[in-house]
Amino acid sequence: MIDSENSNKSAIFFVSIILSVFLPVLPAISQEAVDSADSSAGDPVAVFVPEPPRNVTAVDHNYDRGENVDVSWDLSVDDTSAMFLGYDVYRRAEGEGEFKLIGTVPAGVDTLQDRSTKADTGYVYKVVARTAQGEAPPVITERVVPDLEMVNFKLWNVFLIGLFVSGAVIFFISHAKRGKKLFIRKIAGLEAIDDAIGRATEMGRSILFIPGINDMDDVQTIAGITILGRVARVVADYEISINMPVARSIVLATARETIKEAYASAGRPDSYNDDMVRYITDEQFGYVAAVDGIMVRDKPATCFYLGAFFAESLILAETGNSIGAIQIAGTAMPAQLPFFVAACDFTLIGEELFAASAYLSNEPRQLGSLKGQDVGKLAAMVAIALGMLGTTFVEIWDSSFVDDFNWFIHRLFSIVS
Amino acid sequence: MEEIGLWLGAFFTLGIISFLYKDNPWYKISESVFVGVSAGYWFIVSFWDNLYGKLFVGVFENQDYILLVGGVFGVMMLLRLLPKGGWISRWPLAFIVGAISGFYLMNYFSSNVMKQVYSTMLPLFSNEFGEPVFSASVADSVGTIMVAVGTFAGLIYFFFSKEHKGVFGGAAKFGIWVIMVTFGASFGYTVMSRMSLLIGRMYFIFGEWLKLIE
Amino acid sequence: MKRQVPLIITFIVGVVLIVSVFFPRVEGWNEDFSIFFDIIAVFAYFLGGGNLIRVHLDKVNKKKRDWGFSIVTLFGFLLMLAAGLFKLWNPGGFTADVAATGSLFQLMYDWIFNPLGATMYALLAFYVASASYRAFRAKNRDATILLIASFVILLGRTPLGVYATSWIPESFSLLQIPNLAIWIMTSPNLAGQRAIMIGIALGVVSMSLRLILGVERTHLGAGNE
Amino acid sequence: MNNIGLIVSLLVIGLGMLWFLIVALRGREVDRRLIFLFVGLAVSVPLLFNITFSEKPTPIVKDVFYKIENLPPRSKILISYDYGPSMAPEVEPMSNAFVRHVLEKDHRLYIMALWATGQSLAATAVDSIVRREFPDKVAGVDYVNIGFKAGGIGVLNVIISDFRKMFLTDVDGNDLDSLPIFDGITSLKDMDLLLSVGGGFPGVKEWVLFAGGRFNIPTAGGCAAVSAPLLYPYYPKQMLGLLGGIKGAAEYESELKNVHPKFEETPKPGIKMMGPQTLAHLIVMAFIVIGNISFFISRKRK
Repeated sequence: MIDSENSNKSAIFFVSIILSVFLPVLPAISQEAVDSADSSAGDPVAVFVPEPPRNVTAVDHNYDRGENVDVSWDLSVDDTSAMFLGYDVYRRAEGEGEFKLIGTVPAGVDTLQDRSTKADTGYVYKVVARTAQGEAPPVITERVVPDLEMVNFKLWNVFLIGLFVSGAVIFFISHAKRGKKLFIRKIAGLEAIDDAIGRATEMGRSILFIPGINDMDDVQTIAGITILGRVARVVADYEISINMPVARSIVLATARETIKEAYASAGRPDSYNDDMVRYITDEQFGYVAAVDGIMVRDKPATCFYLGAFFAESLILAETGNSIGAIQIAGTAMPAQLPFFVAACDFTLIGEELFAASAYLSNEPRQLGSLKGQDVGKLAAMVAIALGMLGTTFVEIWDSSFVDDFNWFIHRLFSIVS
Repeated sequence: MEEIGLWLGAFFTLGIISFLYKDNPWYKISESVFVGVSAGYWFIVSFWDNLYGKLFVGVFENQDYILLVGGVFGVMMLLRLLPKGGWISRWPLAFIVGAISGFYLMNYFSSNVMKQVYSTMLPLFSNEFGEPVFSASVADSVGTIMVAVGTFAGLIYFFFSKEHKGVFGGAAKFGIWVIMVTFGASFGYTVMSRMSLLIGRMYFIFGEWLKLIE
Repeated sequence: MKRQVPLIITFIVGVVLIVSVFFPRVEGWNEDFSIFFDIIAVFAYFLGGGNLIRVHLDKVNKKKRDWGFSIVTLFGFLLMLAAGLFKLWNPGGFTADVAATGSLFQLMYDWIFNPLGATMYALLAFYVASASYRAFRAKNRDATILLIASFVILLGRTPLGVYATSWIPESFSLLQIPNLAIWIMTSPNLAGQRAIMIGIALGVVSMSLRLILGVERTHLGAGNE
Repeated sequence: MNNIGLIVSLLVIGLGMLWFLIVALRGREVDRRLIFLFVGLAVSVPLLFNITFSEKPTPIVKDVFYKIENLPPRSKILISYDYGPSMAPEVEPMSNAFVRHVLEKDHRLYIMALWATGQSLAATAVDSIVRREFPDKVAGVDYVNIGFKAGGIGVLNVIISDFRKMFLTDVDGNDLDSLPIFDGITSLKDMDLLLSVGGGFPGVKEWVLFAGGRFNIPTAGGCAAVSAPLLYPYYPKQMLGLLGGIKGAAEYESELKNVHPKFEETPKPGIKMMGPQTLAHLIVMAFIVIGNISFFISRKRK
């Protein structure tokens, strides 16, 4: 078994991948191990000192900052005995006098990763096999000096898939630049924006815009602000005002800049004033309390909720509904989407929120990026299909091609550290 | 002392609940207090944790001068208060947006796309170890296939550049149904935990404040 | 020039952070960024706090509607600031933790902030009920599916659901409401969540690229040309 | 007096719902403020008058209960307190019910915690339940509390092979080797059942993945309602059973009460909290039905 391991490492690797996919199988395997252990339990042993593990090595873990060292060994010949407990791993750093225990693994495990080393420091490791009654003589490794690598080659798959998806998006952006108009399906929530603004104008009421309650360090907030730009551009043409209470100071600054610019580009810079956007409080429910108050007192005709929302989503949407406002919501918080869907007139579900500003801009380059996203989705579907076929056929067919293929498709989508 | 806290708590609890009937001065007082106090609270927390704890201690005690970059950007942010300084406050903003884009791109990419795709690659026949594949549990297989088909249909619904017509439109429609089941299920599931919150407040009113229940 | 510099900053910072993932020496840069962000956010607080004071002072000055409540807000805000900055009533004095037990700051949190926040949160119980009453109607096929799924889950969480279907024999036990509820949670629910999450991630990737490449620049107050 | 109040409130709720039904049959809508009122009533009335419902346990809860019920006496059962005060209202009823059941069946009880905050909650349980309700049980013989060790999954990885590597003494400072309850016990593999209470991290999932499921030790647990859906996929193969949220706790309490009438009088916070929960749920469902009736009738009219 050891020979085959050396001769074909990748085969072992992919077998372990398959095993990890067939999680339900694991208990059965360990059951076998327990059974075989039981059979030897009857041996009368007074003081049982196990044989030490062999070929103990410590090597620098590749492609990291030098903070990991992999210690591995061949199992002790007594490993399968019922009395056998496991292995203690000790470490001594350069300049330290004694070995310190850094970890223990149960019987049957032949590696341990030390995750607390420093780059360019020498370490020596010691592995001790143990039973309840005694310890085997320790085995000491050679000195290992973990180092800091330049490039993390283990992430080749992230790089590859990332390059493919980003490449698709960038390709369609630049492709569109050359003037080819792309078809984009209708998104109901966005089609409704003009009507909603028109309705506010007819009623002579304001528009309420909530960009979520997260700060600018959430890409959902940025998405909300970009939609704000488009909405403000339309609103600027009418004699109505945007009312935008915000929960974050940086959002306050950004939103003002955005609306101001939108009014300027609509040729009505004088209609803009700073009071359209005001800061309330950073506190989630304090903010909601105030916005609820604003809603019932000002009775806006249209409410936009576009950004990152948490539990307050339903409080806002229900209050908005009670004043008879048209409500257009959008968020990428999966837990809050059900509430918006239930209580609002239109909801942009997840991806649609990010697509919204591109859609509204109607600019070829922006629309091109949506096409790029679709290529990503197609690729994800193909990958899932191939992966499912792979794992299924691996069970039915005994073919090295199927094995290799299945290993590859899984490796492509797993993040190895 | 404890009593003061109890009565204040009860006053504000009922003040907020009174909003359910309609907007009224009691709610307005509660709201105004809440806004003022909470804005002050977060300002103070951020002041001691970030301005003092991170910037001041970091620069003056730990000599971590790189933090000054953050400080400089912070000051640029404030320059918008000057009549002519508005344009420079876009720099910290550009910095934030750039960093967030880069960070989110990689993060979502690896943790959402790759991980979700990986965990959907399940075998069509889930089998028990050692038994022939086709004696697998039917329910498990149906479940796996349902997850895969549902995921596919859901993704098809999100396609933007292809018109939802014909077979493709049918798949997209099935996708939105799956998504609706998801929403309905999460909604139904959350009702219970939302009720617990109200039970907690009612317990405060009837138990701790009015001492009507044990 | 004024327009170009921010776009260049966004581009460089974005690309650097993407690439940094592949280089162990700099893979921690995104943590540094979040510290920078926290520091920028504190400075920005002066904008937000200033705006809060200005808006409410203005209301009081001009005797606008509800101006009396603005005084309450200002008072609460300034009192909390004073309590926190000067650590009033803090048993440990000025060097102690700002939120030490017994300090005015902590008392105001426990007595005012906390019950207000908890009650606001608890309003959800009422809104969940009114939203289900109004929205869960078999208006069209989508709404019907939404209705059925949530009704099964709701039923599964009450004794009623257990009793109503406990007569179904074990061999069809999947049709018993509690089991059906579990199946919905683990199969179609999972599929929907996956589709939404993969979609969101691709949306983020594409949005981020638009921002980094400067295709999307509305947030910088710079309209697309 | 109490009874009159109860009857009146239930009458109000019952008649109110009936009136809503009539309103709906006429195709009209109910004012949302009345919905709010009835949700408030549905929560307050059971709380004030202590209304409870009998709970019929679901299979996923029964599997845990009858595992403990049917193990031979003196079996070794470990309960891990993996939660903190904020989660306690939801999951503490579960750990309490487990403790009572285990001791009542004369099993040996091993208490530990993977959460630092779980340690003091475990100590409270020993004081208020074990010592008070089971005065005959001897510490170190019938039960033991070995307390908390930091390290989460790391702790599991170690004690799966040897308790004594992590826990040298129990919380009172007694050497494990001096305790009869630890005679012949080296690791988790010697346990007959592992129970983890608490749905956070580390919690039931980690116990299943890194201890029970890996080495075929029966593992079950209880968790807050929000984390239950994430755990269902492990049932029944890797996880024996699960108590999800207050409902799971209530089901377990009621089965415990039915099988062991001794516990008729012990506090049952799970069942008690299910009162308002259940009534509120029923009201929400009733409103959904009423909403649909009025919708169909008004559409027919058009």
